[in-house]
Amino acid sequence: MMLHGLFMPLVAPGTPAVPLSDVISAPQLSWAGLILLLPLVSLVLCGLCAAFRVRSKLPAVITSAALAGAFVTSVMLYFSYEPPGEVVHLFDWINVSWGSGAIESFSANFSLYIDSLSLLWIMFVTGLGTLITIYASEYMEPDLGKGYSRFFAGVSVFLFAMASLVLSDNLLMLYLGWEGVGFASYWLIGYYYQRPAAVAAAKKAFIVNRIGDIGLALAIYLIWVTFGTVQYDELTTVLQQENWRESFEGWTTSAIPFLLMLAAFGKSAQLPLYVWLPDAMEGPTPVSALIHAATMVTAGIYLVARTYPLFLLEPVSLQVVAWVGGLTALLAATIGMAQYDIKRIMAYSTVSQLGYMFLGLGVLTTYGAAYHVFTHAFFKALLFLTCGAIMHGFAGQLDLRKISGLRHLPGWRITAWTMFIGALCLAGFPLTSGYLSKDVILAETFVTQGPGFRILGWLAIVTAGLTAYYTFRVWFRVCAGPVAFEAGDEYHGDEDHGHTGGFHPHAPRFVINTVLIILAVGALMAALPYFMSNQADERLVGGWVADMVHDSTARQGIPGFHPDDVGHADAGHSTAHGHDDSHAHALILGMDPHIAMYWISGTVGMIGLFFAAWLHLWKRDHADALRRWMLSKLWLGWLPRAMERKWYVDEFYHALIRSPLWILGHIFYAFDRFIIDGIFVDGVARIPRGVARWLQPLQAGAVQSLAVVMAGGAMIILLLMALFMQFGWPGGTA
Amino acid sequence: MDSILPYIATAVAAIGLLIVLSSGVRLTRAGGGVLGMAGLVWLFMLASTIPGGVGDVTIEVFFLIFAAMAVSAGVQMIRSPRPVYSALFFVLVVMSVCGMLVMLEAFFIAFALVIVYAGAILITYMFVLMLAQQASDASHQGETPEYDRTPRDPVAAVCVAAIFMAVVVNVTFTGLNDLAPAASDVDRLRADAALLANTPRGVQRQVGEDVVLPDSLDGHITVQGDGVVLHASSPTGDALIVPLKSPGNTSHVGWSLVARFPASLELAGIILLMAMFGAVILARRQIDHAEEELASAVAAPDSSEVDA
Amino acid sequence: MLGVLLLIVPIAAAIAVCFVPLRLVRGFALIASLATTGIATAAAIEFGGWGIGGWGLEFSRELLPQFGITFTLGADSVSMMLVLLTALLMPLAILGSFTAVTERTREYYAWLLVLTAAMTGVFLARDLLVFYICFEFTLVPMYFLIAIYGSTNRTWASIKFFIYTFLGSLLALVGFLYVAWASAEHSGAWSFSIPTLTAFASNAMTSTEQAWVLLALMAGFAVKIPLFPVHTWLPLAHTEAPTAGSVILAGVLLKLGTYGLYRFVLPMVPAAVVEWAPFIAVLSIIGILYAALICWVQTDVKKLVAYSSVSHLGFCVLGLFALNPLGLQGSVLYMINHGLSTGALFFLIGMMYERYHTRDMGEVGGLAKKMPVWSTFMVFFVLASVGLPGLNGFVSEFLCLLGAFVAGDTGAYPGVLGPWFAAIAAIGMVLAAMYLLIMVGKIVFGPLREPAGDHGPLPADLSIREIVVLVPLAIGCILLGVQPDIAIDAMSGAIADTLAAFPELVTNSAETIVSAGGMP
Amino acid sequence: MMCLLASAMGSVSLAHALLLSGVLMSIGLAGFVSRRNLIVMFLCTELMFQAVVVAMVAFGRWYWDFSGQVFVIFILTVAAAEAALALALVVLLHRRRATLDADAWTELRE
Repeated sequence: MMLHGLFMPLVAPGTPAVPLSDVISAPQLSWAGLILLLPLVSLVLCGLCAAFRVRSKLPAVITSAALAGAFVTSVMLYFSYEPPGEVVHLFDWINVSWGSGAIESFSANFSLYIDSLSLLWIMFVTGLGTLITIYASEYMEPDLGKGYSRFFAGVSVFLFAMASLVLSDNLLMLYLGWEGVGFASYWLIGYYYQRPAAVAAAKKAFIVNRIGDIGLALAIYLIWVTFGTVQYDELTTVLQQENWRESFEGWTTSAIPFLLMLAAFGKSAQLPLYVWLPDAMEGPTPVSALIHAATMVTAGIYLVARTYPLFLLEPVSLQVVAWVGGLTALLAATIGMAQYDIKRIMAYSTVSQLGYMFLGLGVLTTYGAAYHVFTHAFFKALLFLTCGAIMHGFAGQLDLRKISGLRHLPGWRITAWTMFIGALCLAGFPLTSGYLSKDVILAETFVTQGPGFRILGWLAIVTAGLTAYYTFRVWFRVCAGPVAFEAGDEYHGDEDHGHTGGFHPHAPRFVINTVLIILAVGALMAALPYFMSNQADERLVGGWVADMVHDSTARQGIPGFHPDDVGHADAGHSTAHGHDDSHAHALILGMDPHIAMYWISGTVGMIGLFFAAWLHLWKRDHADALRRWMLSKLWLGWLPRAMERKWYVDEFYHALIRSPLWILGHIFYAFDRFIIDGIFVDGVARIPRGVARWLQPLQAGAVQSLAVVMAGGAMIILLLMALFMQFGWPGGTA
Repeated sequence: MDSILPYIATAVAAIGLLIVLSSGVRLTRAGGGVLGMAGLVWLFMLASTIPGGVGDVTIEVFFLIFAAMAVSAGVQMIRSPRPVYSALFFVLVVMSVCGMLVMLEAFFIAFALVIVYAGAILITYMFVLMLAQQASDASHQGETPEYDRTPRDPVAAVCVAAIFMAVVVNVTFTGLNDLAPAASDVDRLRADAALLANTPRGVQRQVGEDVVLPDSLDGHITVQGDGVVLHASSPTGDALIVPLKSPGNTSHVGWSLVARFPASLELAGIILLMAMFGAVILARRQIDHAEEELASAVAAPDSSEVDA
Repeated sequence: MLGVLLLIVPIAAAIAVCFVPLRLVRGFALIASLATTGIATAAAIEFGGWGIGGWGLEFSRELLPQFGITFTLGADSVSMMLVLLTALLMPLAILGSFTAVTERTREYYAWLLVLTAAMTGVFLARDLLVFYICFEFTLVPMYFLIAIYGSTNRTWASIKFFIYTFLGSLLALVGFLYVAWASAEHSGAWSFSIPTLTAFASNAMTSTEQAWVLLALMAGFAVKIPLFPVHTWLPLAHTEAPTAGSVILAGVLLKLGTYGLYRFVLPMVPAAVVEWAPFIAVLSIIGILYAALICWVQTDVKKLVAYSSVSHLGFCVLGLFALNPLGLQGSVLYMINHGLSTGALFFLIGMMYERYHTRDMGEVGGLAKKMPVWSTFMVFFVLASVGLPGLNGFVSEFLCLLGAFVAGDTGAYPGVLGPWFAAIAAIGMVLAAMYLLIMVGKIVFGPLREPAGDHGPLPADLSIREIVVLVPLAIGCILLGVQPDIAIDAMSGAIADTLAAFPELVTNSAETIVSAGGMP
Repeated sequence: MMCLLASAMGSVSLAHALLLSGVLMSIGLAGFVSRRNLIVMFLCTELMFQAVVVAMVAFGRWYWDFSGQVFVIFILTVAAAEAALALALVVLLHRRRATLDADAWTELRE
């Protein structure tokens, strides 16, 4: 009962509580389907290119054009968008109905649900997708005529799936996109299919994601059972009814958020299921940037934000989300500190930042989470693309110990400095976009009441320091310092640079540089929305992103948005879980947390930066000395070792899940062959055979045997007849 | 028969037979023979409770002698590892059976059996046996081959035989009581009369030319007392009653054969003919000529390889 | 009349194939099967039962009136769909065997055509004996296809296949005859008409009788499907069968079992079904997981796909015994989808086998380098099989699981399963991804590994003919993945008919059963 | 001793003849099954013929019907024919395998 009030605000104050689809039927918006269609067209064209063995950059042009078209469409959609949201029906998909009752039909169609949240996501997805495709057109050059078309077809598939994930109006189509991006990820991670590591990583990504997908599937079942629909608008309607809770049993509403969480954790690489993401770096770098940093991995955040009301029904679930997010952030940061592969460091930092986002969701700031998604998309894509440029230029070299002083090399300046901008954002240097978005989350952690949220907050702050350290560890090592480099594995001294005896890195050219610059600008500009004024509701703070979250299901987590305002809150809400309106007793160092966090996180970031500079710029030998010293001490030695080995999580999974199942598979197979088939089936089959063997001598073809059988049989019959005639037939009729 | 004793006797005899067949030790074999004989004797003693005995003690004694001979010779025949001995024992069996047939007043058959079996068929067997053994065992002459020494599955054999014997015992002990009564002396005389009535020329020969037979003998030959008489007339027309002799076994058999089973008789002849043909064709030495051999044989008749 | 033509044309063609000149045999068989497909299409157009239930394409002729045996044909929309599936697969199977079978071709194509007729007969039969005769007669051509054209261990495989399934269907025959006998006792006249017997059995038989009949029918159909403990003939038969044999075995023959469940078990013995559904569902779930784990450790590709059939059909049975339209729709769709995707996988493996003469994943690998087109198709159909949304497998798997999940809870058709059934079965989805992707990872991706020896006259990658074989299946996969509504709408009436007996039955027993096993 | 036995047995009857016939038949049967020599096997069948002869004649005497004896003649015929053919076959087989062992001709075995 007490939670009913939470759902009224989903419709703007004053509007009657009716499903969106009744209010808006938007056939005039059906051109929004272009966002889905264009990547598909691009997929088909790329497929044709592959079939006809096109050796030019045509696939890249097609894909870039298609994605740019999709981006333009999204932006147009944004400008023609009016709150609170619209449903654009494209075509029917699955409709099963067997009656007219409430739950006697199951319906999931290809329909787009356009509200601000999906617009926010689709815009940066298509925008970044376009940029990264353009980048890839140069990056993938060595594969021209080989896998070039395949690569861009994969990107098209990804964009299609991501768009349907984001824009779907029901959970089933979201599931389609969900698995679709998983498949695209499989496709693209396994792009270098001749490398066993890439194939294994692709497989791992798909399977781990599948585990999450089960959660999503079961959540969809439960949602349909509980609410009778899987469409967002109808779901909202049901949740607004006063008596729905009485109609259903209670355990389902508690289970739904946990299942959704499982799905989100799988896709967004959170603690139990994050292992696939670092391995996914086997894919081409643009893929890592697009899928495994900027867009796909934020699908989990999107899912939770999209189904936020369901999470609010079960407050414990959000606390779990917060803790898992916080711990993942810390864990991944510690692993990231000890890695040497710069792409892997970036991967762990992605995991870590995703942890922040979940922390934000868990502490009731969907705004913060969404904002962090937004900023992170830019700077992380930027960082990955610079890593990619380095990898590209140094023949696959990714070890930060083997490249140094990049900013002094001719042609690499843009790369180095754009990377610097990205690193600043990631490290949370004051007033950069990452700084602003992270602070929102950190502050809310202290503001929101929950079990151990204060500890969690301090852990998050420590993580921020670690982030600054490992980010600049990369930059100082790779871009600063004296010039030194070695070629990577892909360098075979071929005719390009082999004849001079030494290795010459080939610097990125115009396209890559342009994209890097655009992204760097974007990463810096991403700070701006924070300062923009609100349009939807002047009481909100948080600028444009808050606007974008406001019209959606995730509006509960916007600063300044108070359920009290619409008059439906009751006392239980804030004590159970949620904002403290006054922030009165959440002071840190005598300041309001939001203000305090500017100082604290800024300071912590600087400390991390300082350590990075000390160990990796000024006194690089100190870093090795520190490591040696730690390894020499028994009580400390485990730390770097465990960090370098990623806390043994892969080994743990291998020993605890994969191996037992594999052994079980062998046992089952043996059981199948020897017990079921061998003993039961063949055993039964052997009975007649055995009897026949036993009687076989009688029919061995020797004429006497036949005589024995014939005469014996006849005699027995005769004897029986005689006896019967003598003593009477059975039954006494004789 | 309410008693189970005949079956037990049969079983005892069967066990005796089994011992005889399967044992390699002479003494054990003898014991088995005695056991089997004892079983049979017991069985025969039990059977004597069945009514319907005929004949006198002499016949009984001879019957028993012949029976014992037949049975023991039969057992020896199937036991003996030497086929030639088997054949000889079979001759003994045939002789015993013929003796039995004499006891049963089937004289013609008895002699025919001796002649045909012991005289003709058995000789053929002996020929084949000797032929085969001479051909096959050239290397180890005089040694009985393995397949003659070891019987195959005597248990099954004796079991089947015992079951068969049990059936016979059952039928004998239960069924004979329901049998139509045996032919009496009058019946036999009537049979003689019927035969005589059908053979007017034989009767004529018996009674001589001075008795005029009626056109049809039907109703003129009747049984009177313990003989058959002919009601005829003298040439003078006086009614005569002439006693007639019994026509005898051979006549009876012959008449039955010719008058009652003429078609079967013909068939038997055909069977014999066919058997002769068959035997000739089968036993002829087979020469398989390949096509080209034939062709070359036709082309070059002096080729020596034709008989290869 | 079109129904009769569907039976006569293949049989006539099979006879004619025996007299056609040897070099024309392949073409003739293809044309004949295409003609059958054409007739099936015409029948589907003429068929009036789409969406509304009831029977179409009816044809009746008395055979033995004193025993009530009539030669009656007819189709509801589900059987029509399966007839269409058969008609789609057969020309492809024939086309796909052009190069694989080079000896005794006449016989081969004749058997394939006879098989077509038998399978169509099963789906079209409306008389129990016609059904049974056709059901059994499918064994004969399949037996010869395996025994003559199979690989090394073919004799044993064919004998096992034949005897195992034959034994099962004999038990089913006992069940059928019991129902017919009881019906004759009841009404005084023999009848083998399926609607009559169904109506009789579902209404007039006691629950004990129904349970026994259920047991007998399950014995026949479970072996054919195959359900968990009686599945062991399948891997062997699949491994040894020639490519077309495997395709038809997986594509259509296994569906005879599930079709039997749909046509007989569910409507005939509803009370017993309600009682035993949880048990059978547990068996199918065990089958799903068990077979999936076994797939994981296979090295023989064909055996892997064969075991995956066991796993997949577990979903199908689970959906059937959810006893609600969701599950049933899913299940029937599953029959079709499995026929398309697994059939295609067997084609692909056959094409690989033709080139490399091995099915061992240890010997062949990284074929994406050498056979890109083949690899593309392989990955595509594997994904369809894994249940990637947007392709066909997903819709049916989803509906089956949804049906099982909600059974016992909602709507007019409360079933007797529950969330736990679906939740555990859903693990099969992960395992399916696991083993199929491992397979793809081994044979499609990775460094190129080829066994030594020549690859015959075939091109390195797929020929046009082989692509033509695969493309219709791929189109079917996409079509049913994107527009499953066509099939769902078409079959809704028939499925409602089949489920007609259930709502009240289940509601009556729901209190006892659901509280025990359904919702926690 | 025989006289003693005979007196103990009472009188010779049809039963005794039939039993003797049965015993001979059984011995023949046992011999046919247990012997492996083709020729001895045929001899055993001849023994069984003898048993039948005894039974026929005994019954014929019981009813004073000579059909029994006529049949004995037929049996004789058949026995002669059989002996001729059988021996011809034996010669033939012996020529093929150079053995009289019946077990050498078990090609029907699996």
